[in-house]
Amino acid sequence: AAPVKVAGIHASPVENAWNSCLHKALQDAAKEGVIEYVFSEGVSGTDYPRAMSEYAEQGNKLIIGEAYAVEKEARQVAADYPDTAFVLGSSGKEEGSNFGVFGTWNYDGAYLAGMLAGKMTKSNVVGSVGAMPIPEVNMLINAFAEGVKSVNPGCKHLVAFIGTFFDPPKAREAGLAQIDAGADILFGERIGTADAAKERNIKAVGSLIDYTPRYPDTVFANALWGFRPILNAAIADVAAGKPVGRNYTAFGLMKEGGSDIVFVKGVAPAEAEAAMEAKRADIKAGKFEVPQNMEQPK
Amino acid sequence: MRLERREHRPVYLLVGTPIAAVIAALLLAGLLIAIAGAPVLEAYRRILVGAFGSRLSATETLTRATPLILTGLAAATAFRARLWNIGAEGQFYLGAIAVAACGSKLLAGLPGPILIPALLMIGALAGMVLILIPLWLRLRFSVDEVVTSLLINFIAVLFVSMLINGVLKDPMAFGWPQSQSVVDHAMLPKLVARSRLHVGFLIAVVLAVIIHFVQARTVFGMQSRAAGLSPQGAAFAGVPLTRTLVKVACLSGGLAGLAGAIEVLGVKGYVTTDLSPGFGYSGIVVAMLANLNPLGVVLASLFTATMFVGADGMSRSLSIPTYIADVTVALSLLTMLVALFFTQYRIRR
Amino acid sequence: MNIIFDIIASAGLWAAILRIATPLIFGTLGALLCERAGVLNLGIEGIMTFGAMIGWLAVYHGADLWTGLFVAALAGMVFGFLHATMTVSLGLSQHVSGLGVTLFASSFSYYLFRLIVPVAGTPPTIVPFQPISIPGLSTLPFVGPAFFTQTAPTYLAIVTALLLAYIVFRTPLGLAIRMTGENPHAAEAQGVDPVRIRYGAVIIGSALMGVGGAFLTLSAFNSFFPTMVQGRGWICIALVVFASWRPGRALFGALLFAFFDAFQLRLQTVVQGIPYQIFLMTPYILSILALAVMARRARVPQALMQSYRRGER
Amino acid sequence: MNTVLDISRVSKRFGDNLANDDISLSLKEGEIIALLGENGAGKTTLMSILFGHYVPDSGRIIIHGRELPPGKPREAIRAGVGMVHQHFSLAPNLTVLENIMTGTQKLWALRSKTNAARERLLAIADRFGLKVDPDARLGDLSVGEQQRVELLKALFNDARILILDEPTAVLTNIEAERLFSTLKEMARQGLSLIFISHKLDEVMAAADRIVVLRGGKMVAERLQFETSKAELAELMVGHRVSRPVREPSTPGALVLKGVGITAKVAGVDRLKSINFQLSEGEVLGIIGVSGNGQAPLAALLSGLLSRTAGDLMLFGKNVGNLDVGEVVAADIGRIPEDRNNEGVIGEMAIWENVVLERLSAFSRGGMVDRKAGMTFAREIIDAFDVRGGAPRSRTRLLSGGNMQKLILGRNLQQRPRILVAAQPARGLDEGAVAAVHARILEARRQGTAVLLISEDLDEVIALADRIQAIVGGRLSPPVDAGDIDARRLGLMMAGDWSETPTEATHAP
Ligand SMILES: Nc1ncnc2c1ncn2[C@@H]1O[C@H](COP(=O)(O)OP(=O)(O)OP(=O)(O)O)[C@@H](O)[C@H]1O
Ligand SMILES: Nc1ncnc2c1ncn2[C@@H]1O[C@H](COP(=O)(O)OP(=O)(O)OP(=O)(O)O)[C@@H](O)[C@H]1O
Ligand SMILES: [Mg+2]
Ligand SMILES: [Mg+2]
Repeated sequence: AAPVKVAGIHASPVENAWNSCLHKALQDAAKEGVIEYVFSEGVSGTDYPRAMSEYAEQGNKLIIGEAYAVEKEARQVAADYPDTAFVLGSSGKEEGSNFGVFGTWNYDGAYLAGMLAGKMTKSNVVGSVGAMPIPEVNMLINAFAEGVKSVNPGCKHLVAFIGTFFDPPKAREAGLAQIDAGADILFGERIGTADAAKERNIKAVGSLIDYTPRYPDTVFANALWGFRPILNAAIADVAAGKPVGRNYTAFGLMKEGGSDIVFVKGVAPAEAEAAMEAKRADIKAGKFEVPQNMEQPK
Repeated sequence: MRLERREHRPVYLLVGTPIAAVIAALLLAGLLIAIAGAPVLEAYRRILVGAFGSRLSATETLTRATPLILTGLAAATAFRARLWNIGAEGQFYLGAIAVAACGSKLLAGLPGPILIPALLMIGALAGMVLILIPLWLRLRFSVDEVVTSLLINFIAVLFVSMLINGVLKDPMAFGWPQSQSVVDHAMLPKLVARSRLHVGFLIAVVLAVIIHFVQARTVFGMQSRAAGLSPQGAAFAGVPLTRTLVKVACLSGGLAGLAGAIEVLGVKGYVTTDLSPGFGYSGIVVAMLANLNPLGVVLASLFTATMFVGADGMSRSLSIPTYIADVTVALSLLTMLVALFFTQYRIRR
Repeated sequence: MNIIFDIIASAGLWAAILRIATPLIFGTLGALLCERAGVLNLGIEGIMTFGAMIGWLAVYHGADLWTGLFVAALAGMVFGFLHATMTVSLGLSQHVSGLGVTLFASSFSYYLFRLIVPVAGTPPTIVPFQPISIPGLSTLPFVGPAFFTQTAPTYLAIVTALLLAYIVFRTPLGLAIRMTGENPHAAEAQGVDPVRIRYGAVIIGSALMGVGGAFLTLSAFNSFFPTMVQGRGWICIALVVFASWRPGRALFGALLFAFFDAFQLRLQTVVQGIPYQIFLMTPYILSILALAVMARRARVPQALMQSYRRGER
Repeated sequence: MNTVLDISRVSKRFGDNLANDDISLSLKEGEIIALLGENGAGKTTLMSILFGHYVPDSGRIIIHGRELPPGKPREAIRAGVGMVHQHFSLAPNLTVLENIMTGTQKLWALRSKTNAARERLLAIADRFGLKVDPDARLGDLSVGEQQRVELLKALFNDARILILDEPTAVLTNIEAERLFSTLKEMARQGLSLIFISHKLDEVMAAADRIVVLRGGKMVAERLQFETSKAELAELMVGHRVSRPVREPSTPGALVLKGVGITAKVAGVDRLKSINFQLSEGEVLGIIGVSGNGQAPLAALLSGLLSRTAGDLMLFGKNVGNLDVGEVVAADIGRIPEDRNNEGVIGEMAIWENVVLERLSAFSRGGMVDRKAGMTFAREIIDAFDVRGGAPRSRTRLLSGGNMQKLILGRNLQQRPRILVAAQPARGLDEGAVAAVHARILEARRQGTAVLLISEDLDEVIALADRIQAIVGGRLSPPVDAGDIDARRLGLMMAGDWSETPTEATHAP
C-alpha cells in the first residue's frame, strides 16, 4: 500500500524525551516506508492549532502530536477537518470519529524500578525530580514511590519540581540538592537529574527512553515507553479507513507491550531482581495492577 | 563617513526603504533556507501563501496580529511618556487569568452583552494593578522600572502557574495545568466562521485609532508627551507629573492586560502558561518599529504577524526547521529598524 | 528553623551557589561593562543562548573545552558588534536593538543547531569541564567541598569579576569607559573616542555573555537544548542595577541570587505543602526588595541609553 | 610674536544652513582674541571645528605650522589646543580629578597614575590661582567651581591655545572678573586665547583683538584700542542698537507681598524669612551671586516650591501654597532661568509650547483647541518678532534669543499682572538683550509688576526701580535704584547691607 502521509507537531523541541519517543517511532516508520513523515517542533500553544490546520490542508492523513496545552482548540480543529485523523497525546477523552487520544503510561516500569531502588538504597532516602506536577508525571513519580515502598516501607522519598520542561542544568541542581539531603538513588523524570547522580557516583533511574548508554555506570534502570505500538494501531486504523476517535493509551501499557523496564543486571541485589521479575510477570499477565495516582506527589 | 539628519523625507524613501528592508531580510533568510537545502524561490512563494494564500492563513495572520497590536500599544503609550514598561508580558498574563477566573465562575451568570465588556474591563484592570507595582517602586524608591517590570514578568507567570495548578485549576481539564474555561457566551464572536479570527482584532484596531486621537488631540495626550520629552519642562508648565505618569501607566498596563483578556476570550477560552509566545516583548519591538505611533503599531503588528505566519507555514511545507520563522521575523525587524533609520538620516562622505 | 540551619550549614549548598552563580556572573559582568559605557544590552538572553549552542557545537566537533569557551566568546563578539553598530553608529533605540538581537541570536542558534546536529533521541553529549580540586584547599573541612571543588570556568568568573573591578576603577581605560557612560561629549572633549569605547565595551561585554551561556553547556551540563538559558540573561540585567554598576557587587549579587535559588531547591525537598511556584518566585521577589533598598544609593551612568552621534546636538 | 594658529578659509554647512562661510583667522602667542557675534552667528561651530568636534566642509587648521587632521579632538589636544565648552562637558558622577584625568594617560596603561595626577593638578591650580578640591564629586560643585574645573582640564593637558566658549555666561560679575584676571595671567605666561562672549564690557576689558561674525561670515576684525562698544554692537547686529532706558514711573497698587517666607529644598532652608513687596508698574530687582537662593525664590513664585513658613499676599489676599496652574490662572507670567530645560520642550512644536502651561484656556472638554493654539502662537511670533520658526515647527530649532522671545511672548501677550523673570537675558546677544529689556519695560509701562531676578549688575541697574540683594537665602531691605551705584550693590551682594538707607522694613 502507499505510505500514509503523517505529520508530527511537537510543542517542544524533539530533544525532549517524550517528543523524541514519538519522533523516533515516526522516523523509523518513515524509514521502513510505512509512512511519509513531516514535522514541526517548538510550536507554541498559540500556533499549535494553525499547525494542525495547515498540515490538514496539506493533505496529511494522520496528525500526531500533543493536545495537552490546547485541548479545546485541538478538538475544534479536528471538527473543522473531519477527513483528517488526529491522534494526540492527551489525558482527556477521544472525541468524534477523527480525534483519538493516548496517554503516556509507563508507570509500570517506574514501579518496577522503584522495587529495585528500594532494595538498593543505603541511606534509606530516594529522590524524584519532576518538571511540573501534571497527571502523567505525577502518576510516574507516585508509581516509583509506590514501588520503593512496597519493598522498603521505611524509605523516605523526596520530590522536587523545577517548574520548567527545559532546564537541564536546573534539573541537575535539583538532583544535587536531593543528594545533599541524603538521597542515594534518583528517579529522573527530567534529563539532567542523572548528571547529578553521575557526578556524585550514585545510581539513577531514567524514564521514557533508555538512558543507560548515555550514563552507563549511573542509570541502572529505565521505565521505557514505546510509541510504536500506538502509532502502528493508528496507522492501521487510518489505512483501513476506520475512525480513529478512540483511546490508544492501552497500546502503551506494559501488558500490551508498549512499555517496560530495562535494567542493568547485577546492579541490584539478586533477590530484589527476582522479586521485581516476578511482579513484572504478574503485570504482564494482568494479575497485578500498579496503582494509578494522579495526585501531586508529596 | 558621517550621518546627517534629513530635513525633508522624500516620498520615495518613505515607501522605498521599508520595501528594501523586507527584501534584505528575505535575502538573508533565503541564505539560511538555502543552507537547509530547500529551494529558495519556492520558499518565498510559500511565505506569501502561508501568510495570505488561503482563508486559513489570512485569518491566522490577523489573529496573531491582534495581541501584538495591543501589547504594541501598551509599549508605545508608556514609552512616549518615558515610562519603560517592559512588563507587558506579565500584565498580559494577569489580565488573562483575571478574565479566566471571573468568566468561568464569579460572573459567569451574567448575560453575554454585559459579561463580555465586564470581562474586558477586568482584564484591563488586572494589567493596571500589576503595572502599579513598578510604578510605585519608581515613585517611592526611585527604582528603575525597566528592571522591576522585567522581573515582575517572571513572578506573574509563576503566580498564574500557581493559580492554574491550584484554586483555578480546571477539575474537568484533561490533565495539564490549565484554568477553567470561560463560559461559552463570554467568548468573543468570530469575525469569520470556521476560523480563529475574532472581534478582538477590530477592538484592537479601534483602540489604536482612539489612542492615536487621544495622543494627538487631548490635554492628556499633550501632557503625557510633554512629561516624556522633558519632565523638567513639563513640571514648569504645570503638568502634574506623578498624576500623568500614573494615568499613562494605567493605560499601558490596561492595554497589556486587555491583550491577555482578548486572547482568552477570543481564541483560547482558558489560560495555560504558554498562552503567550512572548507577546509582551514583541510588543516593544513592534512599538519601536512604529516609532511609537499608535496607527503605526497596527501596521507593524500586521507586518510582524505576516512574516511569522508566512515563514512558519513555509517551514512546514518545505520541511525545514520551524525556527526559520522566528529567524525571519528577527531579521525583518532588524533590517526594518535600519531602514527606518535611513528615512531620517543620510550618510555623507 | 532547624531545617533551614541544616541547609545553610551544608557544604553542598555553597558549592551549588557557586555553580549556579557562574553563568550569572559572566552575564552580569558583560551587561555591566556595556552599561558602564552607556549601552543597555538586552541582547544578552540571545547571546547567552548562542554562546551555549556554539561553544557546545565546537567541542562536539572535536575542539577542546577552552576552545569551546573561546568560540562562544567570539560569537558573543559578533553579536556585540551587531548591537554596537545599531546603537552606537546608527544611534537606534537600545531597547529594541537589544530585543532584536535576542530574538535573532536565539532563533538562529536553534535553527543552526537543528541543521547541524541530527535529531536522535536525546541530544549528543560532550565531556564537560570537571571539578578541579585545589591542592591544599579542597581538603579543608566544609570550606574545601564548598568552595574549592569547582570547575575551571567558575574560578575564571570570579577572577574576571575582580579583574573588571580593577580595570573599571584603577586604569585609564576604565576611567575612559566610565566617562563615556557618564558623558560621551566630555569624553570626546578629552580626546577619548566614545564611539570606539562603546564598541569595545559592547563587544567585550557580549563576549562575556557568550562565555556565560557556554558555561551552561560546557560545565553545568553536557549538551545543548533549545530554550535552556531560561531567562538567565534577564536576571543579569537586573543584577547590574542591583550591583549599582560595580563589578564587585555584581559578583556578590549573582552569588546572592544563586543562594536563593540553591536554597529553594533544597527547601522544596524538606518543606511540603507549599506550591513549588512560591519557591521559584523567591529569588525574583527578593531581588526586587533588594533593589528598593539599594536604588537610592545607586548612581546610574548618566548617559545610559543615550545615543551619541558625533557632531550632533 | 609668532603666529601659533591659522584658521584658513573654513566653511561648514548644516543642512541648508551655512554656519561658517569661508572664515580665516590667525592667533599669535600671548594674544587674547574675543570672538563676537549674534546667537547663531557660527562662533561655537568655528571653535568646534578648530577643536575637532566637527569636520569642516572645506578649509584647514594650522597649528605651529602643522596642519591638524580634521575631526580628531585627540590630535587637537596633542597640538596644545584646550577648549572650555559653552555647555560644560563634565561628568557629575565622577570626581574632579577623574574628570580632569580622563584621556590624559595611555589608555592601555596597567594602572592610573592617580597620585601623580593629583599633585600635578594641585600644582597647576596653585600656579593659576584656581582652587578646587580634586576629590569632590563634580556634581556637588557650584557652577563657578565647575567652570574652574573646565579650565584646569585644558591646562592639565598642557594647552598652549585656549578656547573659551561663553565662559562667563553663567558666572557672576565677581567670578567673571576673577576669571579674566586668571586669563590675562595665562596670556602673560605665553598662552594664546580665544574667547567668545556677548558681554561687550568684558570684551573691551580683556581682549587684544576682536573678531566679529555675522551669519557665518567674518565681518570685522578690530584691535581693542581702535574700537568701541557701540561700534562692536553695530557690527554684530548689522545696525545700530542701544539698550532701552527706563523712564520714571509711579507704581500703582500693591500686588504681591511676602512676609517672613522660608522654604526648604531637599531638607535645607534655602530661603530664610524673606520679605519683599511689589506694586503695579514697577520692577523689583533681586541681585545676588549665583547659588544664593535665586532658584528657590523663582520656583516659589512660579508655583513649583512650597514655603514652610511666612505669608504670601497676592492682590491683597493671603494665599496658601500655589501650584503652577493657580499661578498661571492668577495672571502671573514666569520666565524661567533655564530656558532649554524648563522654558521650552525642544521636541514639541512652537504652538504646543505656548499653550502647554495654559491648557485649561486652550481646551474644551479635554480636547486641545489646536486652532486657537495655532492662532495664539502666530500672534506671539508676529508681535515678538520670533524668527526662524512657524507654529508647527519644532522649538528646538530656534536660536537662544528667539526662544527667549517666544517665552516672553507667551507670558506677555496676555498682559500678566505680575511677571517673574529669572535671568531673562542670560546668554543672549546684544540685539536680543535689547529686545528683551524693551519688552520688560514695555510691560512695566502697561502696569505689570515685574520681579527681576538677575546676577547681572548692569541689567538690574538698567531695569529695576528698587533693588534687593539675595545672600545665603536672605533678602536685604530694598534700596531705590536712583540712590545706588555699582560699589554699593557689590557690597550688598557680599552680604553687607549696613549702609543701605532704611526706607523699608528690615529683614529680621
Ligand atoms: N550640529 C548641528 N546641527 C545642525 N545645525 C547646527 C549644529 N550646530 C550648529 N548649528 C547651526 O549653525 C548655526 C551656528 O551655530 P553656533 O552654535 O555656531 O552659533 P553661536 O554663534 O555659537 O551661537 P550662540 O551665541 O547662541 O552660542 C546655528 O544656526 C545653529 O542652529
Ligand atoms: N535640591 C538640591 N539638592 C542639593 N543641593 C542643591 C539643591 N538645590 C540647590 N542646591 C545647591 O545649593 C546651592 C544654591 O542653589 P540655588 O538653586 O539656591 O542657587 P541659584 O542661584 O539658583 O544657582 P544657579 O544660578 O547657579 O543655578 C547650589 O550650590 C546648588 O548646587
Ligand atoms: Mg555658541
Ligand atoms: Mg541662579
